[in-house]
Amino acid sequence: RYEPLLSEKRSKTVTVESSLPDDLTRDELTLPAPAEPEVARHYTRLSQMNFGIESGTIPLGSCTMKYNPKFTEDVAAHPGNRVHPLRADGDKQGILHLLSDLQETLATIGGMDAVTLQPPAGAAGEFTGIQVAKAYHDANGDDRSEVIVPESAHGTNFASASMAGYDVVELPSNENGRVEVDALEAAVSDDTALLMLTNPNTLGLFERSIEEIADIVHDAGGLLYYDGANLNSLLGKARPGDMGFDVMHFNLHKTFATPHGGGGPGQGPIGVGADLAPFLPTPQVRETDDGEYETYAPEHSIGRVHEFVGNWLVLVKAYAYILRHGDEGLENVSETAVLNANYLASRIDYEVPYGPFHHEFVASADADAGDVAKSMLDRGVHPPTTKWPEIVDEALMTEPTETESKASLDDLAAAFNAVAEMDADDLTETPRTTTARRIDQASAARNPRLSWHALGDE
Amino acid sequence: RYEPLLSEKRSKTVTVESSLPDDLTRDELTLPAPAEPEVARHYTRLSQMNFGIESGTIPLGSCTMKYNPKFTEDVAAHPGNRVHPLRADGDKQGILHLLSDLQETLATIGGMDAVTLQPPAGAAGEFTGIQVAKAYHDANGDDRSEVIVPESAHGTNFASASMAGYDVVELPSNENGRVEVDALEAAVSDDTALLMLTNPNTLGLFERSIEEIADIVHDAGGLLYYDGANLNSLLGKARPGDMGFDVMHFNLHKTFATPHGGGGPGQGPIGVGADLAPFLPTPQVRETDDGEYETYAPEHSIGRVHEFVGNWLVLVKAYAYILRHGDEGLENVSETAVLNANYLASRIDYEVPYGPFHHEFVASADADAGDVAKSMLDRGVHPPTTKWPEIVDEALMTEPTETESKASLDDLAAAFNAVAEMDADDLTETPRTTTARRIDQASAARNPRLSWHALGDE
Amino acid sequence: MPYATHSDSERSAMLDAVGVSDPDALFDIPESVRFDGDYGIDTHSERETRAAVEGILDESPDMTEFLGGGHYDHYVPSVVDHLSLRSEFLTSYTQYQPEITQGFLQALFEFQSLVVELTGLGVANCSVYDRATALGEAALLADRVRASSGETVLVPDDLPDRMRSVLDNYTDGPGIGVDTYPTSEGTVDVDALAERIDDEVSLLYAATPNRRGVLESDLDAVGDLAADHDALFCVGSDAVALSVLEPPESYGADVVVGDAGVLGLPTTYGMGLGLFACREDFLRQVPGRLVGASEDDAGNRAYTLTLQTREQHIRRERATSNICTNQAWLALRVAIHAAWLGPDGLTELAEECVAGIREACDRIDALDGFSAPVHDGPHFREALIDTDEPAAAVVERCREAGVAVRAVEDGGEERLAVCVTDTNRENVDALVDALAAEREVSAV
Amino acid sequence: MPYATHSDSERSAMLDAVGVSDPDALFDIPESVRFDGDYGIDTHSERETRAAVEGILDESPDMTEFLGGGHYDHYVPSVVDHLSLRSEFLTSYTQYQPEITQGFLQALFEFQSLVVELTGLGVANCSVYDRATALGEAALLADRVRASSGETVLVPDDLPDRMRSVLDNYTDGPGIGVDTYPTSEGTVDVDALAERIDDEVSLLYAATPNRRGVLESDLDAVGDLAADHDALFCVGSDAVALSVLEPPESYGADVVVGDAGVLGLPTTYGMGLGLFACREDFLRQVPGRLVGASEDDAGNRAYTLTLQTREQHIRRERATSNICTNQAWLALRVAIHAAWLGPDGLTELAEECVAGIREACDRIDALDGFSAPVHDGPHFREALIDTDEPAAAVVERCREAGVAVRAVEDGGEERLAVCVTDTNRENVDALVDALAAEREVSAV
Repeated sequence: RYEPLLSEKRSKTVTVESSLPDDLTRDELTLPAPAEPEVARHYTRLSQMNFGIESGTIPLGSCTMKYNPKFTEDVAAHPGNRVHPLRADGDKQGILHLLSDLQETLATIGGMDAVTLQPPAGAAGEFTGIQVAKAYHDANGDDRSEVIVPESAHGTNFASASMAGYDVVELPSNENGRVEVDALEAAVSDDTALLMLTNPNTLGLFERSIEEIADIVHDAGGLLYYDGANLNSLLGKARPGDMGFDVMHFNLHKTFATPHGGGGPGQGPIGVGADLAPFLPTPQVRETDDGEYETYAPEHSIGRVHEFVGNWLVLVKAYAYILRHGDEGLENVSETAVLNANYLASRIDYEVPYGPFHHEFVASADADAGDVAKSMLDRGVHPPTTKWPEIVDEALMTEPTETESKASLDDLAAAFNAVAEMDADDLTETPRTTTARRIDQASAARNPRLSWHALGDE
Repeated sequence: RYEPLLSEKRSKTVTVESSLPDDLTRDELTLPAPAEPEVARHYTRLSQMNFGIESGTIPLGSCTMKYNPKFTEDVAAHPGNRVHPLRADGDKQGILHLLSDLQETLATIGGMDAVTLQPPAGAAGEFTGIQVAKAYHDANGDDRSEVIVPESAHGTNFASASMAGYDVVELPSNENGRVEVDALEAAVSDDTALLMLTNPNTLGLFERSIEEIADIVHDAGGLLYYDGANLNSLLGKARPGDMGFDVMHFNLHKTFATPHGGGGPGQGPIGVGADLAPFLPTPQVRETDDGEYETYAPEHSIGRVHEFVGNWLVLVKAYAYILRHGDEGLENVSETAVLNANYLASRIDYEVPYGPFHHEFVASADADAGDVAKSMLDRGVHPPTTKWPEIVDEALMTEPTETESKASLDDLAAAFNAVAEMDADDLTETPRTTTARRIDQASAARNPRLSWHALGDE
Repeated sequence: MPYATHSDSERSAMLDAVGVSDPDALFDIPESVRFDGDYGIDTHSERETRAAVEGILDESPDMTEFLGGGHYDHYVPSVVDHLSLRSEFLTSYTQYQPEITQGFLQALFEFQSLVVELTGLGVANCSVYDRATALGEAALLADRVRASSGETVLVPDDLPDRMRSVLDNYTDGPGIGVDTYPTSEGTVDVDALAERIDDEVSLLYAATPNRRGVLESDLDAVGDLAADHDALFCVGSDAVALSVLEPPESYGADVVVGDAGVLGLPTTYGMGLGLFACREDFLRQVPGRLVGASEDDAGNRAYTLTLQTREQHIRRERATSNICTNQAWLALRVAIHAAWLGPDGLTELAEECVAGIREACDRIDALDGFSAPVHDGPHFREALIDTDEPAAAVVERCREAGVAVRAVEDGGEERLAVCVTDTNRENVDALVDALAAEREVSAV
Repeated sequence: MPYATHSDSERSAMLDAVGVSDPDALFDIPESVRFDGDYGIDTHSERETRAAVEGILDESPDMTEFLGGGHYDHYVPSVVDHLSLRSEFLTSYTQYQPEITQGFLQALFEFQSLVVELTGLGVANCSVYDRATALGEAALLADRVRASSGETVLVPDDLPDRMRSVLDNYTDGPGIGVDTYPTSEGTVDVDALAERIDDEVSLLYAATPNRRGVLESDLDAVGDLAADHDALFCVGSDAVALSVLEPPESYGADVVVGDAGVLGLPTTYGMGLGLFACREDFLRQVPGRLVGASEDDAGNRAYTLTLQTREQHIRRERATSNICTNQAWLALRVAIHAAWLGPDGLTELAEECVAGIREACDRIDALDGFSAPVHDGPHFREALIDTDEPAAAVVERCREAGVAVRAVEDGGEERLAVCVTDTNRENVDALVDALAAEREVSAV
């Protein structure tokens, strides 16, 4: 059932009558003017045209779409969160206490010496980490111009490095889907500021040569950056700091299950080793000797990457998630995530060319992966990430997460396998059962209509 | 999409190991054992197979399915509600303050002298009101055995009177759909304990002879009971107490918009005149001279009709609703409810035999009203109450309420009219687009299967 | 007004369509009964309203509560709130159109199934108001099916006053008598009951746990006495206790009533959810709503309200009850809570109700001047405590320490009543301190 | 574990299927980098976790806040919470599969439309992190489209430090210079700006309301200066102020950045929602996500993320931004809040932001030793106040009265900064009393 835009239901133009000087104010404003019952029905209807993790499995690779514990929403709604960020330290001890605890907890989980919670998203964390690394090199009088990124890395790695002013050097994978160590040897130089890696990588494969890789980069005077997108496979098992990484980001909305919200807010704290800690954004939080909490500016801070704290409620929810699980629960998260991925892969008919994989795997569709995805929609499941990483033909990058039951994994495998049986021609006719049929992306881009103003009277 | 029972997804039998003596405890217990993500998906899915007021218009006559303001849920979730009912009065002043205010407010709205908030539903309110009236008669040494109820009255009126031990005398309607005054004259006697009326009645018609009716009953020593189901048409316009009613109930879940919850909880406070006040249930709440609140037992109280306060949160939500609206808002509620009903009636093709009606009307389908309802389901709307009151052939008893917009009334009228155009044969084939097709009621009753145990391995 | 907003032009168009210039003209009310006063209530914004109501509620102090007496608090997980607040559930009507209300019907079916599993009886309705009205309905049921043999309901002499009062109102209409039988040492006195019961009894009631928190140990014998006299045997209990107790059907219960709202209910000043189950023999005499499984035209399983000919909207004065609006949303919440707990969680919760009160009694019993529990036998959530001082004085002094306990009359004595569950077990220290502090004060 | 529960038999079956006896065997991690320590975090029940986190948060006192400085509080109606918390919205992913995410896409389209209406510009993205990062993105946009003409961003000397710091990080990579131009009497000094600006400037920024809460009165002239030097003109504002202010497009704005989160955001220690709009000319240079209308195979209108070739997951190091996860759920909340307000409610809210601070200033100005506001001209939400005493001392003594205000440096002076909105306007009494009380104290 089609839902009109609110502007198509009831718009109203009001003449703006303000106590402000006329020359500052607009004449009129035209906006939808629904009564509350209509607002409720409109957005209820829109929600019914949307698929969340409580609608079914969302096995998007590297996205870690796990169940978001409901109680964290209640913790986030607690009145103690209603504190203005510009209160004096002494007037917000509860906030600073939580920030301090979460800094320390994430540092422990990452094997890092210090953590900033400020970056408001994973990509913002990457940018922050690179800026911190750059400030470190600069402080050493070390002018380096390149960041090395494996071809299978997330697109944000390339974009964040570029945004920070670095040239990006792309590193090929070897035949096992991992970093080609020889190629890395060849790529590193006095210009190497950073190597960015995710581990396990986007194929779900652990870079077993990580210590050798770290030595190569460190020997060249470079630093190692850990992309935390795949951290869900390491809890209780391994820590980036122990592998030689100097900087890392955490995706709280992945590993620590804060809701993705249809594309944010997330939060991308970064952890660093002791050498880089003085360069972290300001403010940091610490506990004083008398048990109070205070903010302070790290000695060589790069300043800010967000006007305030980023997305506070994401921090609160992640903190609650960690406390709920504890050591035992967190290790179980990763064990089950890896078991689930391996079990699912064992049940599907598509080939999975690389292994042994951890919490995610990349299958190869024998048809257009985009068509496969659309056909899966008709089975009531969300498809995996498609056509990426490109190292696998018609890639189906699949991460079921630990919160799927065996039954839902079996259902998901059945959906994969039913689609695998379909003719290629039939695939292009899908989806048939969704709110919208297949959408014309090309014309959307060719003739951009980006607001109700652009729709006119159609 | 069919949703299995939880018991069909994952059941578990546990051996009960208790520190209690063996002879007191069961050996085992078999229940569903889903993990939280599965619980969330199951009930989310079930909700998607259900139709609430935010899904669309629900014009059920006499049910007053209006929009339930969201903020009242937040008020109900406020920690100040978390008070055990057996605290001493001095330790629950907030609760008693609200109860006292709500008692007084409802008394004012009803034109009554005293109100008890205890009855947990409208029917419970009827029963309570009848018990109070009976106690009043008894105290006067007046042994009366009959309650008079118009044929168009709600079924609960008959059942409540019968439950209280009265014989029910049914009163025919006149050709205008109202109480036949001559018949009433004939029906009243020394045995008449009560006349129960709703006004406007279930046809939406105001009993213009209400004062004469009241005189007849009062002259015979009887009392008048007002069924509050249709109070949504009188706010700011008229009060049952002013019409001569001695007892009344309020349906907070109708007039004051607390959510119906799929069939409860509701709340059915009753109001009475001064003569009946000493007979109200215990406890009542009052403000003392020093501004404190205290509970007390009315002198001749009938005792209790619920172990505690009924459904406290319904009281809180109703109180918030009343405070939000105030006098002006409440009068507007009734004006708009009546305007909406009249407007809708003017737009539909079915005949509406009686008038002038207020907040609801009863149209006459020219086909089986039950089939008409099923066909309306295919138009995405909830149908009206069907086949009742029986005074109208194939009745479609319709109450749109004040919270429907003109656009939604137009859509609803279009649904009525589209169905009015259909062949009778086609009607019987509906609904086609609902979660379930038409359901076999007869076999459900013939072969009752009332728990998962009864389904066996089907 | 806030939720009833037509624009001026819409309002005009609607008034034109119905042929009046003012909605007031649509009110066919004689002038003589028109209300020309006002209620005296100001209109408030949403924000003002919240502040006003919450301000009133905040007039009650925070207290650590050890109260029970028929209203019990267990932790309700967050999923229960979030799922039950979905508007498709919360704002829906009774399921008279089952084709578009399958979700709620299935949830109620799952609730009924839970009650069937807990009681062992074949039929459970999908809720009555509370345990007291459930007992009232049981008395009326017995009156319908056993009226030939007798018209007296027999209840233990420790039936809580509040339940008794409700029962008196329910039995008043049909003229059913209510009489009591003795308890001794905290439980049913079976010998005295055997003396008291006769063929005039239509319903014999016993509760486990009983008002003193004691789990009855000889309900087999009670059930036999009921059967011997052709009376229905009605057992009172609750949804948590029943998860570990012998199912009442196994010792002869014909009806089980009680408190289903020990699970799932919001923590508040009071809501109720009555549990009502009975033998299949009485199916067509059951009060209230029943959901049954059926099939739709496409042959798929579907659920529907069933056996509605028992109900007031069809049968009117011959209905099995006047109940219409029941407690459906709360039954939904119980179903969700029970699913979240699973059988492991539910039985663990029950065990906590046993262990918590036992530990608290042990600690209190060790204090000078207190004896806990008063009665032998296993307790569930609650116990009575003897004190050297007047119980009311102890209550008052606990209250000053922010601790709420009750004094009750029991066997001619004033005693303390204490309730311990998962939500206050961690605060037993505060209770013990408050009790011990009193001794110190009184010793001075 | 709480959310990852396989039964024992399921786990065995899964392990069998993958051919290991323990999930640990699936971890292909060299022993040398295995973690054999522990984090030292205990596992907690849901109830314990809530109590623990809420207990920590409760360590902050309740205060009456008159703080602003880039973080503003307006009442968010309950519908925003209830609707946005629906799991289909809250727990969904970015809309890479538009056929099953039409609902969120449409909501984001409605958000973009709101921003287009408020700014007058043709293109709005569906959110960046906050107003500071929005300004950073604007600087990078200018660098892409005006790199030929210049590489300096020119900002007023009252740009808040926190925004400046973020801007410095954003401009660091491409080597864009950031320089300031003077303000005087609380607003842009147009003459001084005319002196300062040159053809090296790629972006000229001005905000209204500005840091001092003053609405700029001569942005036409500022826009003209930008145009004269082929610089992009970037205006900073917010979604409430723009509802009554002249749309920036009308006085030459090429880009509008700012704070959309003045609507719809939960009241917390801080979230952000950056507003970003620009002329259609720069469509293919816009950072972040864009939702466009299209059609599906059945010919029905449908929405989709569009122009994705600008983005990092396609264009990698040549993307217009590295942004991926943005603030979508908050944009949804803004759309709901704005719909609830409607144009009447939104403009009334804006007017309250004008009237509230004006009234507060009038009352404070009437106190001995205070002068408010420091600057002429219409204010919006905020104003600076001069005080005879050291501002820090006033702040400290307000704090003791439970009132939070800030001291800021402005023009070489320490001044008080006060913010008044719909949510604290009723508490201005407390502020005035706290200020006046100080005078009494200091007079003693």
